[in-house]
Amino acid sequence: MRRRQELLLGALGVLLALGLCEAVGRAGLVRRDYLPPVSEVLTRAVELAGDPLFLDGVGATVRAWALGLGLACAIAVPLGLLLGSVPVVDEAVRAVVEFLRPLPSVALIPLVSLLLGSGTETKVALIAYASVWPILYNTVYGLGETDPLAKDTLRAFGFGRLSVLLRVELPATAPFIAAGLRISAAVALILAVATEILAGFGEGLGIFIAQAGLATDGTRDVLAGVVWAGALGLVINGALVWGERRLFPWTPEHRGER
Amino acid sequence: MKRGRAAASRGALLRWTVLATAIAAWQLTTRTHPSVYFPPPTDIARHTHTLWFSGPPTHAFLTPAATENILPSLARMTTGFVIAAIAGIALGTALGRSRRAHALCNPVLQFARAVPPPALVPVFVVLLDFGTRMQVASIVFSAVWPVLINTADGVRNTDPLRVDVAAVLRLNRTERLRFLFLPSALPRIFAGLRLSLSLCLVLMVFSELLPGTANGIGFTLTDAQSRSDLLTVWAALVLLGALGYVLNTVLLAVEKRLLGRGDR
Amino acid sequence: GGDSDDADAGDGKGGGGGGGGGGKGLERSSVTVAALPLADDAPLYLARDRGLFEKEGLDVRIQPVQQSIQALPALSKGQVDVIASANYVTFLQAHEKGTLDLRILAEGARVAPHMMDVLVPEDSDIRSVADLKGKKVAVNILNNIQSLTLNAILGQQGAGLPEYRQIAFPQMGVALEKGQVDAVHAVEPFNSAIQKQLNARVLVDGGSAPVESIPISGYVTTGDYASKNPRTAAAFRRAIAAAARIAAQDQDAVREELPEYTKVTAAQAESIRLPAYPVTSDAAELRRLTELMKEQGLLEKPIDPGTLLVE
Amino acid sequence: MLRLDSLGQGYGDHPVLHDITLTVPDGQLLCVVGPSGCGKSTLLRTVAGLLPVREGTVSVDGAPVSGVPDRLAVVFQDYGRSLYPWLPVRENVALPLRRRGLGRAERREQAELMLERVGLRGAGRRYPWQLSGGMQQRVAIARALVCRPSLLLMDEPFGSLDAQTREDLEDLLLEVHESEGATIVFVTHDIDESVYVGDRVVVLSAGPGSRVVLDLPVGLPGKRDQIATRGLPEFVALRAEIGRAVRS
Amino acid sequence: MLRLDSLGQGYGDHPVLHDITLTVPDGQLLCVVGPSGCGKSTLLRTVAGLLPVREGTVSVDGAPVSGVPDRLAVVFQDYGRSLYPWLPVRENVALPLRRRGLGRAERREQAELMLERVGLRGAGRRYPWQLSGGMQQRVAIARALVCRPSLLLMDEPFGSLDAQTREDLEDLLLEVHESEGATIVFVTHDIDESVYVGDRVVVLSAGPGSRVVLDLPVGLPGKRDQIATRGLPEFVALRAEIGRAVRS
Ligand SMILES: Nc1ncnc2c1ncn2[C@@H]1O[C@H](COP(=O)(O)OP(=O)(O)OP(=O)(O)O)[C@@H](O)[C@H]1O
Ligand SMILES: Nc1ncnc2c1ncn2[C@@H]1O[C@H](COP(=O)(O)OP(=O)(O)OP(=O)(O)O)[C@@H](O)[C@H]1O
Ligand SMILES: [Mg+2]
Ligand SMILES: [Mg+2]
Repeated sequence: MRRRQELLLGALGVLLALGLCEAVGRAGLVRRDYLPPVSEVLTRAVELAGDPLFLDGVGATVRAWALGLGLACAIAVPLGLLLGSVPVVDEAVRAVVEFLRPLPSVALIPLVSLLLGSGTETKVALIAYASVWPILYNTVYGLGETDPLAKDTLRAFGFGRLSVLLRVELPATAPFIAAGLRISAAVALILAVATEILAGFGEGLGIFIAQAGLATDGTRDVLAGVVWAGALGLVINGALVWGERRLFPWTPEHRGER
Repeated sequence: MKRGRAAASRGALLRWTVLATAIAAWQLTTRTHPSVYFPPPTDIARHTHTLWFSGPPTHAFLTPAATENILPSLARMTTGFVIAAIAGIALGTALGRSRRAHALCNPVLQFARAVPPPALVPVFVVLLDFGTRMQVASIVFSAVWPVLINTADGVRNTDPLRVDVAAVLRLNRTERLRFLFLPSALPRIFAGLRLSLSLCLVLMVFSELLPGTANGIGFTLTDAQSRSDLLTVWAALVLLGALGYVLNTVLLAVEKRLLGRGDR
Repeated sequence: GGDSDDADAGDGKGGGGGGGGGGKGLERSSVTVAALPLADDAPLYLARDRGLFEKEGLDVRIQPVQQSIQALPALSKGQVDVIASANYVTFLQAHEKGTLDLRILAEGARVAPHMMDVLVPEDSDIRSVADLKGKKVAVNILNNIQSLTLNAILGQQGAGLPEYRQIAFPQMGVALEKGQVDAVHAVEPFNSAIQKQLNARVLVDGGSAPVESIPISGYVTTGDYASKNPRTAAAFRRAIAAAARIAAQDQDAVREELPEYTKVTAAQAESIRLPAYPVTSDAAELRRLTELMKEQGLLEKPIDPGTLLVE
Repeated sequence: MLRLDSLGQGYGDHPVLHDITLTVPDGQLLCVVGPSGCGKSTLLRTVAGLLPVREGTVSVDGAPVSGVPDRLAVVFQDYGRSLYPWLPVRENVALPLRRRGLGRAERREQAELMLERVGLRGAGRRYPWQLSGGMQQRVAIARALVCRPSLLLMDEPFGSLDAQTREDLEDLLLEVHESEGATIVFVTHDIDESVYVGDRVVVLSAGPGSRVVLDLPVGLPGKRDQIATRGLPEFVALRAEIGRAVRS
Repeated sequence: MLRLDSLGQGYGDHPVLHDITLTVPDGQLLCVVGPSGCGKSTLLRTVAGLLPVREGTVSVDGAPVSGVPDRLAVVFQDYGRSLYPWLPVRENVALPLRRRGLGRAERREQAELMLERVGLRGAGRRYPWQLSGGMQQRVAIARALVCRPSLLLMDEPFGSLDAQTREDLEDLLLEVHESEGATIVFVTHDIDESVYVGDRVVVLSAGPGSRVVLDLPVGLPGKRDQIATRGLPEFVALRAEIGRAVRS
């Protein structure tokens, strides 16, 4: 009963939001060319589904997203485990890490392009760069939250530090890391599209949006692209939540569902 | 665990040694492989100094360029961060507590979360006036998510036994928040806040790309970029990094006060 | 027979074609061009579609970008060989700062009457350029070609300077309608569109004296590329020159081409004002620009454009 | 008055309690005894309104339980986790007093007083995780007693205490029960204890689907006394009877 | 052989143990009794190498303890938290066997066997949080016993069990002790239990700074038997002596 109800409520929420946007669009704040009502945007977004060229672009964006996010995971989880469990390393690199974190990709695009070329590599590197942090920080904080008694238990059985890390701290932290991954997934998607918009090269959803922005009445197409980005985010998040539910049935949040 | 003062200063020493080594390595590389795009740190430092910190002592050594660009940026960023933090914690708690609210809002929020802010410029322009309001709105729109998600997850994953205890103690809504859900989610909230803080700096730069902006660190940066003034670009990057470091240190201090109850 | 490729020109997409494929002694037959979807580089597309490149033995591949500066790293790295409709102001500044060793292969476009205009709302109090003083005027990028030329125009008419606001072309209409700025400096096709949608009034032609037909964009490459591939560069110049001749004589050819590679609709293409397409590159014309830039502080020291033109 | 009417309870498709009918008059101290895993804790959670009733009804003072009944207090079996680690012990204990509209100073005072009664004088400013297991358990007991509940549910509340402390707290409980007249459901696995503190002892059978196998009023003469009472022949007889029922 | 030499221990500026000297020969089952909060758990954590020694020395088989001794197993007082919620019960029990280099199937088999011995047949596939308190405690015991430790530390391991199960497990412990000959340190607050299972009982005084107030060998005749042994006059005498020491 619950799942159905949730879906219905979610649909209701979407309808409300759409209604609100439609009202704003029709309120006559500005000319329609400048902000078309949602219905037009949605129609356009649906039309785009039949455009193979557009779909290729979306494919390219999604590929860069997956590569970037995968790379971020591969870097962030081990690094987070290292930083969270060896305080010396944490101390040592903290200044450097905190220094690097706020650097905006907008500014990095030309520099990275110069090193990696104006292609997928740059996009992937920038995506990975931005989406490393949520996973990294959630990993580090998760390790800090692990029940000390749970760690002591394994130590008492003679397991070494690495075993404690992999068998207790990692599983105990995994749901938290997954939450970080969920944040990162959206960040990576945004970065994939935004990098395309700001770097202006190649193909992808962002390029579609950037080009649409050059037309005199391009807002409708820009927003149709936004709808696609948002829909991708929705689908990705749904998949991740589903995965979490299957992988972490023991967390308080999922216990009731068994 | 209370760490001794000695351990703390050893940590600081280590931290700065590593940073200094990294900078030295950078200096060396840029000297042996000169490139206009990657100027040596000494040049960047000199340029940063003349650009912003060579002002009169009466102005705390800030140049007019610094007061005109750094202060408004900081104001935007801080406002954005504070709003994002409050909104994120409030909304996150609501969604974490109420299954119904979560079900209702979740799809819309997940949709909004994935929307790339640069593509929203046309909407921002229509709905908001140029200037601070638009900039702060664009910062909040993207910086709120890490706090929101971590808070909601933290609240949802509160130990069920402790929730039962609160029910039995008949704590009311606000008491539950204050004594159970917020403290229990606090580590996660702080993870979110730290992410969101550096995101705010990044977004501050983005927000100063928005139409109608004429000052700010981000504006200086992008303007320098369009003028191929790489030294200024690097100076802005270094300033952002330093700001990020300082702000993060402040947040850590706050966190230590709130979470400082050692291991459990 | 052609010399073999210099391997150093980068292993990007541009490098590949190489070899003696041209048969005319070209160093390399394939050229990668980054191009903007603007009317400025219509000759490039004409040359491609009318086989002018083929005739020169060139295999030209066009990569669209949104802004010319976005292609700068790719040019430095050798991923593209040429940038078409590169904004001179931006690229001259890059040249001065040393981020790029600029060479101009050919001039691309010059300002033409009413291809960009300063627009004000129909009922605006601003009646003449003199009223612009201290008013908020939107330009696409601050401290670039638009403010440069408008300042020159106002200077000549003895009017005070406005306060510039950076607003991208697509948002200028909204900004003007919402009263966020007092005037916008819009380029085609936004120029026509805003006039039509808002009944906006043309205050002054952005291409009037003293900046009439001043060069605004061109086909640029690096010094390295130009010196290593002189014959390829020459072939490219010839093809562009031939295309520019067509464009200059036959505006309809351009108007037909525009909807193919820009977001300009066929209907808009019928009526918008096109830039001028110079058939030959002229250092003297370019000097007008560099001097103006120097005057307004966009360049720190004068540059002799003659040294940049590839002959 | 607490009434269970053919209560059935379980988790998922795992039945735990089956057809439990019990009436606990106001002011009675009912002890519940039974093998590990038979459903004692489940029973308490159901009465506390923390688990929705599956079958039958549970009513307090005539009204069916939906949600947590008024003036209830519970000592959970997993006392360690039930304390809030981010609050000092004193605040943990003072927490339920908020419902009573007391001022800050008074709350603190009552909390300290109750801590003293359970033998934790001076521990008020420490955090729960700085205490030993038995001390934590006493904090949980203090928290339950401090709010003067009219219905008190205790799940093996003295399980981690040494003999001496345990006896002291048994007597404290009896004293509080005497003076406040609360209805108490007291789960224990110590048969002696159940006879010593209880007005009545109920024995549950092993699960799944446990039922009441023995419902025994404890009619011991005189005031309870750790030495004298435990030596009474009635005490020994009751103890033996309950022991038999548990083992059966 | 386990030796404590004028061991002093504490947390921060809070002293707990003071000048404890004890020698536990190989294969002895030592019971430790003392008032709540006196430092029994602290003692076990120190022996397990989980708390650094403050003063004096702790040595196992002649070598001073630094880190966790070999072939150690511990049942923590807070058993609930020491089980891993993400592992089914069976995997929780099989976990220490990984150190022994057994194959997956064998680990699982041994775990199931041990679960059966503690009365949890069929619970192997459930998760710890689906079990009652006493069942969780038995899982923790099974996990400690399954790896055949040579040094076994148990902190009130039967605290949450009903009388019957408790007796069964006491006998299981004695049986395992007999057959494997492990050195066992067994903390309990049940004086009867300490006499019944122990070869020797040590009583600690109330803290802070507790010391050994009684060190008593338990020389009961014959094989232990729940009914016969507890009836022996020696049993009663020992129990009384220990009771006196605890209360003092
Ligand atoms: N959350 C749960 N999910 C599924 N089954 C559960 C859950 N909690 C308890 N059970 C099962 O319900 C039964 C009764 O559990 P309960 O905790 O009520 O026993 P108990 O009588 O309190 O035992 P003990 O004396 O060991 O504490 C047990 O078989 C247990 O496995
Ligand atoms: N993590 C800690 N930090 C500070 N003090 C602690 C900590 N753990 C225990 N203590 C203190 O040390 C003393 C001894 O605690 P310990 O847990 O060893 O007692 P115990 O003998 O096991 O008691 P119990 O029978 O109640 O379990 C107590 O006074 C307790 O408050
Ligand atoms: Mg129980
Ligand atoms: Mg203890």
